[in-house]
Amino acid sequence: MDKKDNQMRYLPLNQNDRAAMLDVIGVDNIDALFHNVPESARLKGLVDLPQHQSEHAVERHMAKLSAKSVSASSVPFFCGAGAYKHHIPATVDHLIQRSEFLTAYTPYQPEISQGTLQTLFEFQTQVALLTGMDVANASMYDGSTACAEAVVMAKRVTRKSKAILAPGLHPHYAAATQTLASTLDIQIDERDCRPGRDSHVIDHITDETACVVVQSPNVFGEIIDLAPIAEKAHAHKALLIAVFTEPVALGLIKSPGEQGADIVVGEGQGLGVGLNFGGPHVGLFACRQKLVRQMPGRVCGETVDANGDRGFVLTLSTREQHIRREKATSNICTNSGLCCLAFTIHMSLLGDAGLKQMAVLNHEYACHMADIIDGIQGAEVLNETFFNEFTVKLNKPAAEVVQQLADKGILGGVPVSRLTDGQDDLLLVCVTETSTDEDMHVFGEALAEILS
Amino acid sequence: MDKKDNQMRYLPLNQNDRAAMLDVIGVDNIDALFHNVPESARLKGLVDLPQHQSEHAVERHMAKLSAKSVSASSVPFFCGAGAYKHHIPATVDHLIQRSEFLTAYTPYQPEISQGTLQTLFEFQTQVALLTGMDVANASMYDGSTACAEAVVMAKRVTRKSKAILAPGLHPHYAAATQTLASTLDIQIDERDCRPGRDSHVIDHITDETACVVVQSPNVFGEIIDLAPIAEKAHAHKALLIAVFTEPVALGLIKSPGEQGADIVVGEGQGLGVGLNFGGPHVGLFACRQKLVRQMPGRVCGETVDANGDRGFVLTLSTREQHIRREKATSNICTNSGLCCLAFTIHMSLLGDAGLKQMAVLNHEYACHMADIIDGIQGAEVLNETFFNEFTVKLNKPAAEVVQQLADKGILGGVPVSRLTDGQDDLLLVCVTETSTDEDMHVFGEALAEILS
Amino acid sequence: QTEPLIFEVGTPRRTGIDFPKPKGRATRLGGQEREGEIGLPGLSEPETLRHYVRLSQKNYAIDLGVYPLGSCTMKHNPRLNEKVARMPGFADVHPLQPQSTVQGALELMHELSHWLMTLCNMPAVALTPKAGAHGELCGMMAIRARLDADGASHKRRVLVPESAHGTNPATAVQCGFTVDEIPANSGGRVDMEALRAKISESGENSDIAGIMLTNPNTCGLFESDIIEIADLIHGVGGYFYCDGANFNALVGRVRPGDLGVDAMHINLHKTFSTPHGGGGPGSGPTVLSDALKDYAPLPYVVKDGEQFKLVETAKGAASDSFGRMCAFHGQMGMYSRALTYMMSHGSDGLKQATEDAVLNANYIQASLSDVMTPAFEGTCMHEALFDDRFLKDTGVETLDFAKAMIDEGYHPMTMYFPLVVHGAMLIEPTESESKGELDRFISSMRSLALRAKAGMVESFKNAPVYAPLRRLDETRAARKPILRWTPPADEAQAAE
Amino acid sequence: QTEPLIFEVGTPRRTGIDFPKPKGRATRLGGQEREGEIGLPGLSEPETLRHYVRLSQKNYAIDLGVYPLGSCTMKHNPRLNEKVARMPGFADVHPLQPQSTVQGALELMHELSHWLMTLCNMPAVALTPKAGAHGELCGMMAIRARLDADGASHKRRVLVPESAHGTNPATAVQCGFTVDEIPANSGGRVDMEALRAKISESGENSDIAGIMLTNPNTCGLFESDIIEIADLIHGVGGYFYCDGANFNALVGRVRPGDLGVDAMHINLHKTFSTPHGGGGPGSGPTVLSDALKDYAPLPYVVKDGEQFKLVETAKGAASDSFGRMCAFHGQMGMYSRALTYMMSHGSDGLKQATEDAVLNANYIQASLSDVMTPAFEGTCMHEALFDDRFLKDTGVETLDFAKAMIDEGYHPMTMYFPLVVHGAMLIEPTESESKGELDRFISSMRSLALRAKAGMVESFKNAPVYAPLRRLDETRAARKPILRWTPPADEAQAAE
Repeated sequence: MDKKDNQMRYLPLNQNDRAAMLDVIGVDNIDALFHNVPESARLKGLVDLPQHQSEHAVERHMAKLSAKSVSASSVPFFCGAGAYKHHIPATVDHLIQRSEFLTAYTPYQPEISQGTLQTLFEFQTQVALLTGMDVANASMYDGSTACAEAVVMAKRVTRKSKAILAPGLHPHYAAATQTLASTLDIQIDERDCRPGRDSHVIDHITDETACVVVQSPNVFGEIIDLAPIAEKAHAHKALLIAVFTEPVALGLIKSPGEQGADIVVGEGQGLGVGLNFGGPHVGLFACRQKLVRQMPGRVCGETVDANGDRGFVLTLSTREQHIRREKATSNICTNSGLCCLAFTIHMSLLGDAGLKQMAVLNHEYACHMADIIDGIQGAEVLNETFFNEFTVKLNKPAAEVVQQLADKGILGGVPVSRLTDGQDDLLLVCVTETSTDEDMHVFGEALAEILS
Repeated sequence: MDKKDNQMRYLPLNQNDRAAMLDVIGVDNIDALFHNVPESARLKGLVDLPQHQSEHAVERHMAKLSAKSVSASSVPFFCGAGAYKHHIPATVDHLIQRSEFLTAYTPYQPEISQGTLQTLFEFQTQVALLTGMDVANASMYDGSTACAEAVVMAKRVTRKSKAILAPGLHPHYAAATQTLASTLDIQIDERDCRPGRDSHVIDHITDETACVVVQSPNVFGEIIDLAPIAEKAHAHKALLIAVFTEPVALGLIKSPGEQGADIVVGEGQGLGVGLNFGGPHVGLFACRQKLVRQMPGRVCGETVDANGDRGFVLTLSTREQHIRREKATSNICTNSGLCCLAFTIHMSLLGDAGLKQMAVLNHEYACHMADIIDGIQGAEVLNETFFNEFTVKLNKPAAEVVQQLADKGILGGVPVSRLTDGQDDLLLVCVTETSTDEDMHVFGEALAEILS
Repeated sequence: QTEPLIFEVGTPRRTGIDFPKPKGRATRLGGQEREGEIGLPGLSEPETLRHYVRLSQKNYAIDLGVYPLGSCTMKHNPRLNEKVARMPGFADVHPLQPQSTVQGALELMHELSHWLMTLCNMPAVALTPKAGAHGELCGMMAIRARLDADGASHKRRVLVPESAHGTNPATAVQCGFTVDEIPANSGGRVDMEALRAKISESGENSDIAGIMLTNPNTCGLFESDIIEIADLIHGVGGYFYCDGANFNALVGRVRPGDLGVDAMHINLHKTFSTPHGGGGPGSGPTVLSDALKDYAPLPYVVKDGEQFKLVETAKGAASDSFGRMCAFHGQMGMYSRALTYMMSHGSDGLKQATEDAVLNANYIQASLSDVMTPAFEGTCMHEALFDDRFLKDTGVETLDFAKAMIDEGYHPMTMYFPLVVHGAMLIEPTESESKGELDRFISSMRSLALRAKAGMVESFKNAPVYAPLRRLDETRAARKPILRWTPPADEAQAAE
Repeated sequence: QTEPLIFEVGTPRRTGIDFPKPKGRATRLGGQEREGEIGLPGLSEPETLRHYVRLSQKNYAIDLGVYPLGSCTMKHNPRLNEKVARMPGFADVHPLQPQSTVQGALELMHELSHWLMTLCNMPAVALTPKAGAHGELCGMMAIRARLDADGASHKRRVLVPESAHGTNPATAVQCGFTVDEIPANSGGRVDMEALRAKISESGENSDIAGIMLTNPNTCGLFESDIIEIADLIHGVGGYFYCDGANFNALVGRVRPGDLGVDAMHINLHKTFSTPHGGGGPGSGPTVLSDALKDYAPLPYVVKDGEQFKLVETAKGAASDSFGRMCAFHGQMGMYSRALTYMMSHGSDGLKQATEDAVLNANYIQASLSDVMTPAFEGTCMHEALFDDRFLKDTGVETLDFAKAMIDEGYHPMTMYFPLVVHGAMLIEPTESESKGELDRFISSMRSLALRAKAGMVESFKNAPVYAPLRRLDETRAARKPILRWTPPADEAQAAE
């Protein structure tokens, strides 16, 4: 052991410690602890990667990489389509970085995990209130996987295996659902992902339908009246799964629960969680009380301790894999803990009044932007209804326009062609409370110039 | 009270609360609580300033202001002269933001302040070890005010009132000392702030001298042999006050304590604390055991609690103003708490080995830069000795050169003319472990071009 | 001190966030406006902040002490990772921005892939899976896709050792496979006789799709016959899925690609230290062998000259992809943290971390074997497994023992897992503990074991006492689940 | 649980920070190399992190609960402030960069000045002072410089009310003044008779340099005769220094400039919410009247067309400056926080905050006056002062009462200050507490008061029980001070 002390800053042992410990174990060297590894698989020397580096060097490298991307806050920004840029209060990020939240495991030991557990209980309540449902779980990976799990759950509940995905469901959600369904003998109806067609799903519901999945506001920004769809679905003993990708919308529009949805799934990223280039985000999952034992994912419940004091625990684990193994409701065990904490803190800061005000501002600014765009030759807003995102028909391919806008330092929305084939002339434009009048003006000017 | 609820997010009371509370107090309105304010001074309406703004709006405004300055990390950077750019580990900033440290007051209630108190005790020990002194206080505002207080303390200790400030003392430290001395009948010898003259202070020490103040490395970067100065000072019953502005230097050069200093003061900013455009920084103050009761500022001491367990308290408060009032050793009560915490965490992370390595790197890189500069026509490194900063004599006014470098996106050091009159051709260049080979190369090339 | 629920302290119409006043422009909601209250409580910012700070102090965390939860790998979470993850070029970029504007983010993903593939000696990695179980799904989907492509759709049986994590069988089923359990031998490893028998019984046209095996396994033991197992499975046209939950015992010393693995997920949040965050988010990139790599899910990054490109649709080279697993590209926030962690360690540091993790576990096992009962003989890998024989006739059960650890200031170890061991106690110290901390931990465990044997049952049954709450009634919670707050009846009325 | 000192757990040669290997270049240290060890302990990063996280949990903080420390103004510290203070254009700029490269930082200082001057109705503000006491020094230095400039160097006596903070007389002395105490009247305010007498006695060529007065004063009362006081002082050629420690009771409702103030420091860390950080850093910008503004310390910012300039030397317009108070421009990190806080509130929010602070204090006073004894009659401003009459004959003293508050989950109020009241208890709730929190606090205080009166002395004398430590022996600490760790004798030997 004549190696110098390894100076890697995260490793507390030094060579003296190691020698003393090997001695206690009764082996001569560290290799002895790897004696069960087949000789042929024992790596000689180091893998072909750089050796350890100082924090400063790593930070500098990462900062250089970071600088090679254009961050949303540095330019006029109008992208949505499933990920939304909102202002996140500084309090949120501060709190989720507290050691006690950040570096705790899943709260399997409730006596020393009440911090996490109570926030989960509050989170579940907030999600239930927001969606208008009875109960919610402690979060899923993201909205798309929540959607896929909801379809699988509908099969368990209804014992039927046909699923209808509405034309306005986010194409990535449809794809993720298709992937999971493909191995589980769930048949998904062909769908034609275009604006203005969601109400047609009513015509496809039959007695064989397990569920119909409708997003509102949908991927084109349209607000869908779910009530008649729910009515028809229920008449055929099918479930209505309502989907949303923008939680802020629920501050202003009717909750899916009010409109008869049986399961509500959605993306919570818009509250508390940054864009993160697509992840981590936080999937929300809520349903009617009677379906609770078929719900996937972790749930937290109220109970009492040995003194009779209120406390919280993870519960209904008989649905989960570590008990049920191959009979589990889902293979999911990790939730999106820290994102779910961020979501619940943001919601607590907002409260009823704040969330509504935030939603109103989003809508107002979007209306203003829609008016500007409607005044531009070569651009037409297709939506009759929308919340903070709408579809614009352009006289040029949207992807090209977006690239030209990017060259001018504007991130001007998401081309529909990025999500699904065809409809190259459609552009999705999203406006939030972070968009300034100046941003909108600059965008309008640039768009007019490009389209002219 | 028909005002709408004030929505300012930091204020928990609403109008109902306010009305109920006024009722309990037994007054009709809030104005009644201000009845002792003379009529003429009661402001009608609001002061002429903008009304409350959202977090997002304030953050955007501040981000715009921030973007108007060139940050040190964004360019090749060589400024020192009393404030040093080092890499601060992410752990430091994370920890000082913990609520329990950030939002606690001065630890007057030791039973619920052991977190702050123990870190102060550890800080004091670290400072004593680093400076080679017996004891240290719990920090001062900054190095310059610590220096001024040390001179005042020397008067108290020696009951003499002449102070000699060495030529290499940072001119701002000298000025701050002069300001405080001016009202306290302390006479300060004229000094000629130039390189290469610090050893001459020996000739000026007489029996009337209260103290001699010597900085090492001095403002020109020169390392001063303090031992002969200490010897002469002690022969005349004067104190040697040793000053440093770069704590990292003490990782590599002899401690002032070893060389006979009686009081050591310095700036701690280089460890744990960012540049902050000059503040907050953290003043370090250490002295010999026998002088401890004349030391200004807070100190933390060890004791036991009612169970006999070890604990820490603020102590020796009989020196302080809230007990001594006009007889206090100083009017200082606030220390630089959070900066002092940052310093002590950075020191703990470094340890003996880390601090030495850091210091060696600083010195090596600086030697490399000095070699590059010495190879440039029109530039000459004056120092025989230095740690991480040295003085360069240029063939043009340094301030002009620095401005030209800035125009090229290089922050190329501090002109001596920024600190003191005359010597316009001198430039102070500082190199730390954050300087890359590329930075140094770019700087050298640009300097050569400008001087040619 | 109990902390009330936000619903119990908030008042309507307060908010902790200010917005500019709406201007009252016309709406385009098509009559779908929400009416009435949502029911969310209103709190000011200081009230909200305090609520969560207080709650946080009711949590134990790796930053507070030893967290020896076996199979969970609670190691140091460097704050540099957090800082990097928040850099605007990673945290503040939209997944559907033009690719020319996210080159740095794509480059990071590409670099991460390189590190993972090199550490595993595997030719491909799918980054998208959002957690370990999602990675399992990814691997098993790829296997299924490959089987289907080869016309081997009859291969639907997956072998799973009985000691496996519950997610393994759950995943297999979710991919439409059936599960067949393989027993363990007395040494805690796969019973090779049984395995060979199953394989040969499956015959010429074997229905075996593959095996899902954790290595080191959940008993903390390296599967010494792993290469033979891989050969056997490959011999019947099946594929070898390795559960990478314990990859932290191998990094830098053993490469899964050298063991015959076809697919393995890597828990970035365990092995590479992205924080657990009280339950996630995780990230489960899945390395794939040559046989499977064409079936990787979308999207993925490729380097094209100096440019990085995102392959998003199943066309051209990607036409064999089994599809999309989630909306976007996976867990960027975990990628940046994991790469930061790996670069910080480097090849030397990663290897040293592995060795230290294994050393620490063996040190604990060796130091406790005279008072507790190791489940198996010999050295372990990164976790030490004990059973409850040492508690026999003491009246103290594994659960009690675990709860008593709380009063000693520690998080309990994993208990009752793996199921193959009676009253299992699985201790994983990780490489992040110093010898001093381990010695204190060992001494606490010894004194607990001795106390149990001395018949001091009471203190175990009452434990924990020094915790925010006493033991919680989990049965009650499950029997009549209360999963959300509801307003008290009178309050609900008062609100009309 | 006790947390050892880092010196007790560290091992030599470990480090929590990695550096590239030195290349062994020649040194230019002139033979001044340090030899031997410094004596600092070595810890890895995870050990260090855990040490401080554990220690932090031994602190009480405003983020955890009510912190009613009178005169200290423990209000909500918004996290936005922290975020802004860390923006690179403020945190990562050097004080001696070319001014063209720090225009944003200078603009922020200029904006802050505008807000402070407007709130105070004063024509100038010196930003540099680094704390309240430093601000006092600034104001008194300016007064002295003005007096000297006017040839009034005989004016060296400063009047200070006996209720003043100790820093006031200490500052006056540090500026070379003598201190003359003015008594308080029975209402807790300046005894005007005594003041008038002192002033008229000082005669034609009065030696009175000025007065240092806190307003609202340290009893939490507005000095209702303040305008007359200012006039009296001005009448003898003196200046009025106002201690701004309690400015938070006036912001947006009363402007010091309208009261005749010549100089007043503003504690940004109290009034404008930059956090206290366990003892600082503070920031004490000092507003100055027309009479004093030319004497302001260096450096300061001026706007010159569209450019911001830093005046750094005593030339030209700055030639009357009394000099430099510290190395650089003051506490930029506090400026950015304070301005963020002020802009967030705006003129309406700042006024509301002031009103809420005063309302909260009066609510506490009113709610407790039947069980405790308010020191003075009538309403108070932002803090409620009680004396210990209600504890008479109970055996419980102010100190005991304060320590018992800890067991109730609160930080104690300020005790034994101001000195003019026997057994003073000074309670400042600030505007950051909700009515709910105040009601809980009041109810705790009531029950303590009733417990004291009921003779339950024991629980007070033993308090605190629910704290990381029991009562500490402060006498022992002061008698034989142990101000640093020293290695145990045997260890010191072992290290040779």
